[in-house]
Amino acid sequence: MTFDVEQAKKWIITFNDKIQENKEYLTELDQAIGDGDHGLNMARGFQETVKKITEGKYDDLGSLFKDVGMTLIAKVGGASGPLYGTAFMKASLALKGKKEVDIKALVEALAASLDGLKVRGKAQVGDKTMIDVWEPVIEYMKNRETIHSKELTDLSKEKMDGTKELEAKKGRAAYLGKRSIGHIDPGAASSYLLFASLAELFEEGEVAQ
Amino acid sequence: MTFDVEQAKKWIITFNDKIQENKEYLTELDQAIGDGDHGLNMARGFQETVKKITEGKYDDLGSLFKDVGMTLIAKVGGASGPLYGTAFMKASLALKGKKEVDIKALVEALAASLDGLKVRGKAQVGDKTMIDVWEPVIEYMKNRETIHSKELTDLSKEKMDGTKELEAKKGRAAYLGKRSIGHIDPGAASSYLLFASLAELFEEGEVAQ
Amino acid sequence: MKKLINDPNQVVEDMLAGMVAAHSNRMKRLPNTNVIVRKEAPIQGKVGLVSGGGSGHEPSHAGYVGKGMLDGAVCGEVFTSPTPDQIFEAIQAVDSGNGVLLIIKNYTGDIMNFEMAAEMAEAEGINVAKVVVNDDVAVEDSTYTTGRRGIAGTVFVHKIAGALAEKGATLKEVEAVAKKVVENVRSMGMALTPCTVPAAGKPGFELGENEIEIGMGIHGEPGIEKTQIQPADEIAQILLEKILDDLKLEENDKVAVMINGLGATPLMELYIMNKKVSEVLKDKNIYIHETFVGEFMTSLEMAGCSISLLKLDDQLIELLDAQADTIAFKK
Amino acid sequence: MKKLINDPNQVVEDMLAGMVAAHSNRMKRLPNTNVIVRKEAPIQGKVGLVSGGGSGHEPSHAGYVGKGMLDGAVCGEVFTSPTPDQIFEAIQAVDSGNGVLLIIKNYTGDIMNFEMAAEMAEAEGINVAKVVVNDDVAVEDSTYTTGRRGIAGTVFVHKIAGALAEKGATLKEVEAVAKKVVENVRSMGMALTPCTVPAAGKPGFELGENEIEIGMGIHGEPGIEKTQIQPADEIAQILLEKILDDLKLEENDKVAVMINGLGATPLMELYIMNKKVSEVLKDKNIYIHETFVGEFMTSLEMAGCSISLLKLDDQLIELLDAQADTIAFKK
Ligand SMILES: Nc1ncnc2c1ncn2[C@@H]1O[C@H](COP(=O)(O)OP(=O)(O)O)[C@@H](O)[C@H]1O
Ligand SMILES: Nc1ncnc2c1ncn2[C@@H]1O[C@H](COP(=O)(O)OP(=O)(O)O)[C@@H](O)[C@H]1O
Ligand SMILES: [Mg+2]
Ligand SMILES: [Mg+2]
Ligand SMILES: [Mg+2]
Ligand SMILES: [Mg+2]
Repeated sequence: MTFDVEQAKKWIITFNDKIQENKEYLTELDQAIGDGDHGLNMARGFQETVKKITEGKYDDLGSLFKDVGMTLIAKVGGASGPLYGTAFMKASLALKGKKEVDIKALVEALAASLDGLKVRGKAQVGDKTMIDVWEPVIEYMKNRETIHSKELTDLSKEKMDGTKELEAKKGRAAYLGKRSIGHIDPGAASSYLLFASLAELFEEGEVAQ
Repeated sequence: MTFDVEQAKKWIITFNDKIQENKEYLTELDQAIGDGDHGLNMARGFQETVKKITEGKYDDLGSLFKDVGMTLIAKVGGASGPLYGTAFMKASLALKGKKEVDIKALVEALAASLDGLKVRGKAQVGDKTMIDVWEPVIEYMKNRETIHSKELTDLSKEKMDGTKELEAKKGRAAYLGKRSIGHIDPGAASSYLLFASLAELFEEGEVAQ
Repeated sequence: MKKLINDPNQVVEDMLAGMVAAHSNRMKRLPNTNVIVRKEAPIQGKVGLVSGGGSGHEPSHAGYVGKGMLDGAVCGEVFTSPTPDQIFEAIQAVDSGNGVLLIIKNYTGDIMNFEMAAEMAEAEGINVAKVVVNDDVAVEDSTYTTGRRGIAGTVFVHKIAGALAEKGATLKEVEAVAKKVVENVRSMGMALTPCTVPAAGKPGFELGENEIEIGMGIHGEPGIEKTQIQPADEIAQILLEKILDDLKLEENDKVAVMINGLGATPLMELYIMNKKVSEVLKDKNIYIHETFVGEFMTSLEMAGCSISLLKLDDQLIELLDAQADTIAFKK
Repeated sequence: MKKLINDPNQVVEDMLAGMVAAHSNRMKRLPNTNVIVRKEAPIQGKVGLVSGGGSGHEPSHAGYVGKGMLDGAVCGEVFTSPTPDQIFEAIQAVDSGNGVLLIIKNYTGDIMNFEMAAEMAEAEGINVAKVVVNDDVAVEDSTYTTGRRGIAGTVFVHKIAGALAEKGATLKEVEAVAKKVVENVRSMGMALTPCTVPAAGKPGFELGENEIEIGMGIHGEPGIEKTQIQPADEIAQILLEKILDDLKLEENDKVAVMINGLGATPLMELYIMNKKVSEVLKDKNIYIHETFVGEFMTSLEMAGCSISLLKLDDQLIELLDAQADTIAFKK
């Protein structure tokens, strides 16, 4: 399987659908340990993003992801705007000029996204942020010969759920200290939806690198 | 029966007891068509008044009622402060130098109070104020050979209840126009308590003028 | 009732203590009273201005004590007119021999208590004039009843009469301009939630989940009607129409606008109200000289707002623009 | 949710329209942005000051745009940091070639968005400096975590850095004095009730009938603990002790005090809080140079307050006392 502009659009559109569906849920998660806007931020940003990319014509993945990243940076705000925005900008650089790529190249681009996230947010695994989903998921994809759609979804979900036990060290939830324990991190939850949307692309169940 | 300083004190003390008991009720009446402070105002003012007059020594009714009036004017505020204050100041003038008086003289003093009330507040019978209790009650007392304790109480209560049907023309309730109909006037309710307390003095049931 | 207070019966006392502690460079409290006066009162050669009323409307009125506005403010119990002796103390403290103007909001209690104080002052040979503010168009104006209430428009009276007094005008002149403001100012308010007088311990009235009260008084006196919540634009229009009906403005008239928060309304919402107000006035070719948005005359923690319009002429403009230096109003 | 709004998703838009309509003599809105700048921006020869953050904290920050304080304020969605492109617009609009200081409250989102904007500005050759305000002592200060939040103390940074910039100081000097304020200001807040982000439609958290939250953040972030409501004096003491522990004041030190209302708290209650605050400081022989009581940094219609103390030296006193002419802060 290869990954092309149409599939990339589908990924973003599927993700946006899931975000809109889970807008209230994400906001509730953020009300518990943050300021209650994560669902609103993501819904606003990805709505705009989908509008932008369905109107646009793209010859390569780089320019598509650039529009995604720029729209997120300009429309979301908060912590998630720069973070998701940076992730897509980094992927865009890695995929510049590419009409379609194999999964290996896509994973490399997402690894660049992760690096961008970590530089921007200065968070590590264990800090109870979206990194707790991103890093193990990228690791999984990097090291597999084949990617199981279900494995990818399950792993992201497991890692999202895993943030529940953690004490937040970064982001707004960090102000709660130990009181952040027992709640799922909202950014981890939206990141789970991002990878679950990607997994849906891999319809056949397994994808060879 | 004659009316002396001790009886006058007893009247005020009984009235204060009733006011404290009915503080919430009076406040509720005022919440419905006013600003919800009539019980608080009366309770504050008469508490102070009782404190003042139980500490003081009085040779005549005039100086007792002067202290009552002055304390009310200085401690109550709102509409009821100047009104009740004026009432007792007027009675004090009428009873100046009097150690004890007969009921006829007391009623004359209270008639002077009523006149004072009407000058101060410019209200008439039918305006849905305390005047709707005061005027008929003073009329009743003036014209009777004997005052029945129960008749006095019943009449004041009836007149108080009668304010329910009226549309307010004076005081804060007047802002409601027709919406004031259906509620008892708080000042009429406190005035009922005033005359009911007076009636309790007339223990024997009937008082010859 | 959840409030930042110590004792429901001590709120005025504690508030005044905290206020004087905060602003002792500007104001002082007359000993054993609830009267706040300018630190340098009485000011020689100047007519004194005294206002007051029940507490719970802060920054009214002590917040307007200072250069170019009031000389003294008398603070009653919460929502209860102050007593004559207190008002009399204020009059004595601010009179420099040039007389004192009393600015009274049109409530039976206020009128009676201020009148009694004026009688006391006159007996002492102090020249006193009175102006009664009745800007609330929610209430029918009728000579048979109490007439209209005084609400947020009162602040314009403080400002303009205060500015003229500061210039050394006579009591008659200051009284005249105060009356001119009263004739030219109209207001109307609405409430989203009730408020709780601390000593009463429970809300003064009730509003349903989606209910608002149009024409609400500043002490929780009921208004014209309860309705369902509506968009801010429509609420602004309802209030404004009543005001405009009464004020009879013509094209090219100049006004000052006040969007006043009642206590719990975020500034954000007041600005949203002003958006519509400014649009409507622009549409009617009425020129807005200045807009004041904030909390000027509150009702404890009531949510809601009032709109006031003051029709201006050259004299009023000059005095509105003049310097003022008080805690709650600076120019 | 009962609010004076039109559309929950348009509140920032409507607010800014109403604000600019009210204050067009002082401020302008950059076309197609949520950026408010001084009417005469950029001011020649002056370092520009830009602050911003989520909306819902009014009068922060647009209320402080004006002479002696900010040159520009960037207004994000409610409780959401503004985006880099908007901040970049503000920077460009206020830079007169002397550089721009960004005043940022310490939240991950704010930091990242302002940093990205600074990178964009530097790429355009604009000199940018940043100061991060982290005055909230409710949160442990730790290098392993995000550190402390920025709350009401930020207003002192605007005031003092703004005063120095107005005098023509360099970017380095303005940055240095802003950092000095940050080092010397501490705050802590508490909430009686939650607030509702319009687009969320329901309160951000819950508090029981008699419950309060100590150490509350200004976006409804939970604080240190929930407790039963207590007398104002005790609440004041709890907040003050945490602040004093951290600020390490000594006898005869001079401070400025801010008693800040979070939105729905009557001024009366803020003054009641100040009574205790002023008593405690007097007892410790700490000299209060000035006290500010009012709404400076709010959280929509949250009830509650914060206390801020700024330790002063001669330079800070001079700059705090300097002229300021903004909607929400005048000197
Ligand atoms: N420093 C960081 N590094 C990585 N992710 C972070 C960081 N800070 C916050 N996040 C993520 O952002 C999410 C919150 O996003 P959002 O609510 O939209 O922004 P805000 O916190 O500004 O309101 C958190 O749940 C967390 O996953
Ligand atoms: N003009 C008036 N004449 C006679 N009684 C009046 C007048 N105005 C008000 N009252 C009486 O005062 C009562 C209200 O008193 P109170 O609530 O203590 O004062 P306020 O209305 O100032 O809050 C009314 O119920 C009415 O009986
Ligand atoms: Mg959030
Ligand atoms: Mg009353
Ligand atoms: Mg009253
Ligand atoms: Mg946020």
